[in-house]
Amino acid sequence: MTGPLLQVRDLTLSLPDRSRAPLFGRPPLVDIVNGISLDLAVGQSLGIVGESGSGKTSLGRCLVRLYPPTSGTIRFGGTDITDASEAVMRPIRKDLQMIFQDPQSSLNPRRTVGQIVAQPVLALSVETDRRAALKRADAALDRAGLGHAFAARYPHELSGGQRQRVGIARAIATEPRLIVADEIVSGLDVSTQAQILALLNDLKQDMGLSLIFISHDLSVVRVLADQVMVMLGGRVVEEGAASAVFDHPRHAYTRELIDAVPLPVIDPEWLNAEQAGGGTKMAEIKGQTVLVTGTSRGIGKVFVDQLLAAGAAKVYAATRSGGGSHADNRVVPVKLDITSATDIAAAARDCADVTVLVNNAGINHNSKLLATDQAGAAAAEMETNYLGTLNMCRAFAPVITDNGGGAIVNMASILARVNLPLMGSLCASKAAVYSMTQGIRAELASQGVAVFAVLPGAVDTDMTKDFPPPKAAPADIVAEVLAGMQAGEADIYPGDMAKGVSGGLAADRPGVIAEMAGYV
Amino acid sequence: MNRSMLLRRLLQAIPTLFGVSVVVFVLVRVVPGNPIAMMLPPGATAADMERLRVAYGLDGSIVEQYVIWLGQALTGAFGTSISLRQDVLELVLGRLPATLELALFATVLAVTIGVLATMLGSLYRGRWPETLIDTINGFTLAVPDFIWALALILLFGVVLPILPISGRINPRLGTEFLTGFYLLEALLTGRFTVLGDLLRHIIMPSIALALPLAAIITRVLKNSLAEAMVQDYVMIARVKGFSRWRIIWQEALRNAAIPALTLTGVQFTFLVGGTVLVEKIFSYPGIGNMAIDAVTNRDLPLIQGLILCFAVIFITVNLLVDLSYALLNPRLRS
Amino acid sequence: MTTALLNWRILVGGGIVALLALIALFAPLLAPVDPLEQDLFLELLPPWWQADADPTRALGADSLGRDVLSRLIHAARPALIVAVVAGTLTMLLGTALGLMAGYMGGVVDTLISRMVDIWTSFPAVLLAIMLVALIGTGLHSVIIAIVLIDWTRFCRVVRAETLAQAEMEYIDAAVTGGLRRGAILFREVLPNILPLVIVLLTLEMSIAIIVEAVLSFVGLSVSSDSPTWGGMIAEGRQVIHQAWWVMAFPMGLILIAVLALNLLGDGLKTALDPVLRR
Amino acid sequence: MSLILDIAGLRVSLRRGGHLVRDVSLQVATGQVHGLVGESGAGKTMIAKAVLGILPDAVRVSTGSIGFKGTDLLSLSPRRFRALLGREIAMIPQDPLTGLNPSRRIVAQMTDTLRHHLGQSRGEARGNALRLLQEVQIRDPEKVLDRYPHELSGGMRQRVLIAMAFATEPSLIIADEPTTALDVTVQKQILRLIRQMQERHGTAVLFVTHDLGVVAKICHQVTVLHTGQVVEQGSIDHVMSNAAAPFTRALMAATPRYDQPADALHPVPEAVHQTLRDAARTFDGRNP
Repeated sequence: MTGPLLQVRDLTLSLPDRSRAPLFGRPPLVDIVNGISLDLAVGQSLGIVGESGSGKTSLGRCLVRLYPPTSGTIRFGGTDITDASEAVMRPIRKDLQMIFQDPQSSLNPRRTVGQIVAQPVLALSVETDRRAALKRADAALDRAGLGHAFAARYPHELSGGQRQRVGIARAIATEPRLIVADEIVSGLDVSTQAQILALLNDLKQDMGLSLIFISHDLSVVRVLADQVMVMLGGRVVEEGAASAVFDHPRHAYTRELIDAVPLPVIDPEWLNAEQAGGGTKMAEIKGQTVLVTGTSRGIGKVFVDQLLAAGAAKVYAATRSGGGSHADNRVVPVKLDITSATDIAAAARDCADVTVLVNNAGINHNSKLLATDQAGAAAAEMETNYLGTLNMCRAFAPVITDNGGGAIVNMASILARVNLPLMGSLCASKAAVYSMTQGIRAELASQGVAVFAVLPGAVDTDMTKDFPPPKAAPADIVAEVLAGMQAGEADIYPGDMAKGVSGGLAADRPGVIAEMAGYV
Repeated sequence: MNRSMLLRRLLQAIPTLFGVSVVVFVLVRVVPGNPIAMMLPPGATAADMERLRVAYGLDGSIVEQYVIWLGQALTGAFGTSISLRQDVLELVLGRLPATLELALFATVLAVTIGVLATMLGSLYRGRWPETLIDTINGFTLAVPDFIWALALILLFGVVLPILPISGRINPRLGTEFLTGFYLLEALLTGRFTVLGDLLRHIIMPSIALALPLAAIITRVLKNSLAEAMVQDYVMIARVKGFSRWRIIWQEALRNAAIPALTLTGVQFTFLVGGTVLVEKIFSYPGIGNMAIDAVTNRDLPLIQGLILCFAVIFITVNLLVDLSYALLNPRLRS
Repeated sequence: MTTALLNWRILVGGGIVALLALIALFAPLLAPVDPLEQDLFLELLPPWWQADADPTRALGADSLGRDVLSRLIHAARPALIVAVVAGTLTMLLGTALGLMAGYMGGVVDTLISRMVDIWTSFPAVLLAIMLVALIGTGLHSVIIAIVLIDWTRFCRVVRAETLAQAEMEYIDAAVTGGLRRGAILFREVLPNILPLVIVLLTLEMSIAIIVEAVLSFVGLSVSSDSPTWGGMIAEGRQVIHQAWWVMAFPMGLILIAVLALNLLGDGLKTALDPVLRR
Repeated sequence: MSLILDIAGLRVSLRRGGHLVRDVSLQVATGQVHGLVGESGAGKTMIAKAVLGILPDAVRVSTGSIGFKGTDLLSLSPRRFRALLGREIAMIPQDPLTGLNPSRRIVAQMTDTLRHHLGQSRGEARGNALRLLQEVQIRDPEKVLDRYPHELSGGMRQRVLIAMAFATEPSLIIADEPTTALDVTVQKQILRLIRQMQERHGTAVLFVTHDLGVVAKICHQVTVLHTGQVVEQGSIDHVMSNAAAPFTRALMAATPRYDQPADALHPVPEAVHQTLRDAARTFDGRNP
């Protein structure tokens, strides 16, 4: 036979949510597992990690057909077992076994260990003779490191680790090709856990077993898995070779998970370190409802187009004057002057489905700080750039939280980090935006709202026509922002200039400033 | 768990009521004998009978008959009692207050005894008073109200004759009552001699009914209290430096009361069922006593009226228990 | 310590039950006189320890002058027959329905659960009296009435326990181990429920004894001349002020039988639990 | 830095014979987090319960002393001991789901120590509870106060429990596996919060856990236990970098790490366990 031992395509499991059952009719369905695909070759082992509620256990149970999948396909050894009846499944089960989570409840208290291990051997007709089956059970018990002397005992006479060995013996007794092991070491002490992991590793090698190892504990998964799949909310967020995923995680959530594991190493920074991106993760733009301010021109306009291209469900395109139209009917024009409290309140009310807020609107007046303040330029910059953005965040943070979380993107500028002559008050307002963004990130960290600060260098728009080159194209800047959001970069420095400055900030501050000043 | 769940529970009572009515209908119809015959006075002619058959739709199919019967039952038209020659509904409603009074009195007694025994047992946990309470409780749990009633009569009616062994009130007092709730009325109108006599009559039957229920309350409440006492939040309360009494009262009892209440509700229906026999034994003029007489006299109209009455009480009590469960449990309230 | 305790309960409870069974079995041999023999000269004769007692009538005589002891012994027969037969049949019916409801779920469960709801909406005693009144008196009727009414007790408990067992992972292990549904129900679930059912059976037997007594008390059990404990109580109730013993002895016997069965049940509960057993 | 908790020669025994904790001594000073590490049955929870005076009925302290700010807790009358509990000594439990009473509002559970021990009025105590909830970074604390526990997430409940423990500004907090039941990402937040609160209030913490990783991140001092005996004691640096006891070293080698491949994992050799079990037996032989 060629091809993978187990092939899963678009597997979805939906279960009725009884807590939200209406008075009449059926309760609504919730997707517990959503569009999972995987291939597992002979002898390979796959680790599935995720936190509680990620759907990893349900997925495992679907794979051994304890739960019937709602849609998708499962092929095992070339046979489609998605909708196979128990009669069809029975000969397959000999090759497809499971080790269960709770060694207490997975062993029938009224049967001896020998009977428990011999049960699948008999029922799956590996042996038809009772005596032969019990003999095979003894061998499996020996192999599981328990010794066949335990065959006559009852489960309640065993310790937790011993019970889990019985579970392993039962699973290997039919000499299967694939074992699904669900959280099998979570309740055990470290020294017992290490023994069980070592045992599984040996069995894997000796028997040429394929293994699907489900756990919430990344370190445990690392011990056994060649391949790793990280799950969140029923979906896969990242998958790949174990070494690649653990050493170079690509997805922000994976990084967050890894960073949260306390290694037995002293690291005084660990506790205080921002959580990977401090809650800044934005799985995807697809399906989000986004409000972008300042969309009449420049970066704002580009944001709208790229968000649509990235699959946003709806984009509120806010302009100071309102109106405007767009070819795409997902775009909803909004009148919103961010210096107007009534406008903001109205927007928060009308756009109650927003999950992502992009605070792009801003102004700049080039003026010397100590010279006469032309038409209150300093105050106006502060009012729009800082207070406007802050008030938008205030108004929309509860909206986004109520919608189950999302993101806020505040457009600051690299000027927040480096001051330029002639632009002192603009720099001050951008620095205020940047500091404020750091502040609300901490406040929103636990509420599923990712907060990003964007610090671009000079962008080639009509607002910066006075700036000397090099200026980055708006489309590149926005593309980098969207990529940065999905990669979980809390502070996004789009464009070479910004990166250069941020990279230089740490190293050679005076040099950078000199270089920057050269631009002006 | 939410309001719609409660509403669903309310709606569930409808099919149950429907099922109850079907069972009663079938019971009455399968009786050997003619249902028309029991509606007519003795000496009616065959023609009278045929007229009634048509009038009551008894010549139609069984489903038609059921629909007609249900319509009558819903309007309270259960016909005339054969043995007592009075309207069934009037008879039942006339006797119902006596039974309700007895059942409620017994329930209050049972809850009081049960809670007291529980508190006492929990206070002296692991010492001899707890063992004593457990032993007595084990005994009480096994003995049915029927035996208690007879034992009480033997004890306080014969060996130590201090209480009347039958009836609800001494007829020689000659008091008139406006309602059927004698006890309540006597209390409200301040007729204390009458009240005393009523209490002397009600005490034995209500104790007989209360003891098995009290035993069950004690066991469930004590178990759930013991369960609550090992929860983390109780440990925290101990670590907060509170006294044992305060912990039992403030932390544990309320959570322990929830399972106890559910069970008390179910058992209360048993208590109501128990009135049938206890009323008979004490010749107490309630619907239970009446029901046994109706059965012995094969008074079918009266039987169906009484049985439906009991069923309605049972279903109502179960609903009330579910509602009060929701009141006690914040998970259901929000 | 636990072992000693459980032995004590099973020994005492079981011993008394066995003794009662023997008495019932050998009633004609044990009874000193014919239980139906009336002797008006002995009317309301007091038991042996009182003055003017008759040594041949150890427990006195009733209002018709029949020997109380002999009647008690003979009355053990209907009581124990009802206990064993009605108890067992109730157990079989209720357990089967409870297993079906709990394990099959869906429509079957809804149907059976609703039936239990309807059944428990009637006062059991009244229903029993009515049933017997409708189908006629006699031991058969008593047994039928008990089975038809009390199956819900087993059904409810077995259903709940089946549901609890179905949650256990060993059921999933049996599925992945290739066991068929029927095999899982009978080979995995049932053995775990059985101890509970056996304990309930002892309880049901004591209830059956009480129901039989209640029915004969109301005059609806076996024909009125053959002795029953309930019938004797009813007769005693009539002469309670003159001869309390006529009622007290059958009451005491019922009490002893009921307590013994409960004690046996308690003992079995611990003895049959593999975790508590050790 | 003054000594808050001074446990000396503590021996906890079953009433029917046999020891669970075998002559353990340890000290916790102001502002220090002292980790008590071991596997199940090592006696760590028994030590915590002995300090809190909530040992199970079948278990008692047979010898030794538990010094708290200079007084031996074991010598106090129950009444005086209760006056200390909840005011000077508090605890954070393992399971946030059962640590809060399901039928009482958060405000009632948070204010009862303030009112009972500090005699605060209802309004005053509510104000303090509100401030505490803000301190543990609960959003919308005003609303949360009037909620029931089941309306909060697991992480929020653990925050409430932490706020509750710090309410009366105790000198000592016993944390019994406070993050074991939580997801890793929540665990990190909670650990950080405990550390922040503990530093801000200068509280001494006895931190019971089975997880060496958690110990490495939050503790200043560590005591490693096995069969009720101290196998290693010292500063976190010492224990993590050059542990002397074979058991500590074996435990480190047996802890899986995502940053190391599978072959770096070595189960604890049975001989290591056996040596310590033998030592326990010898101890029992000398002290029946």
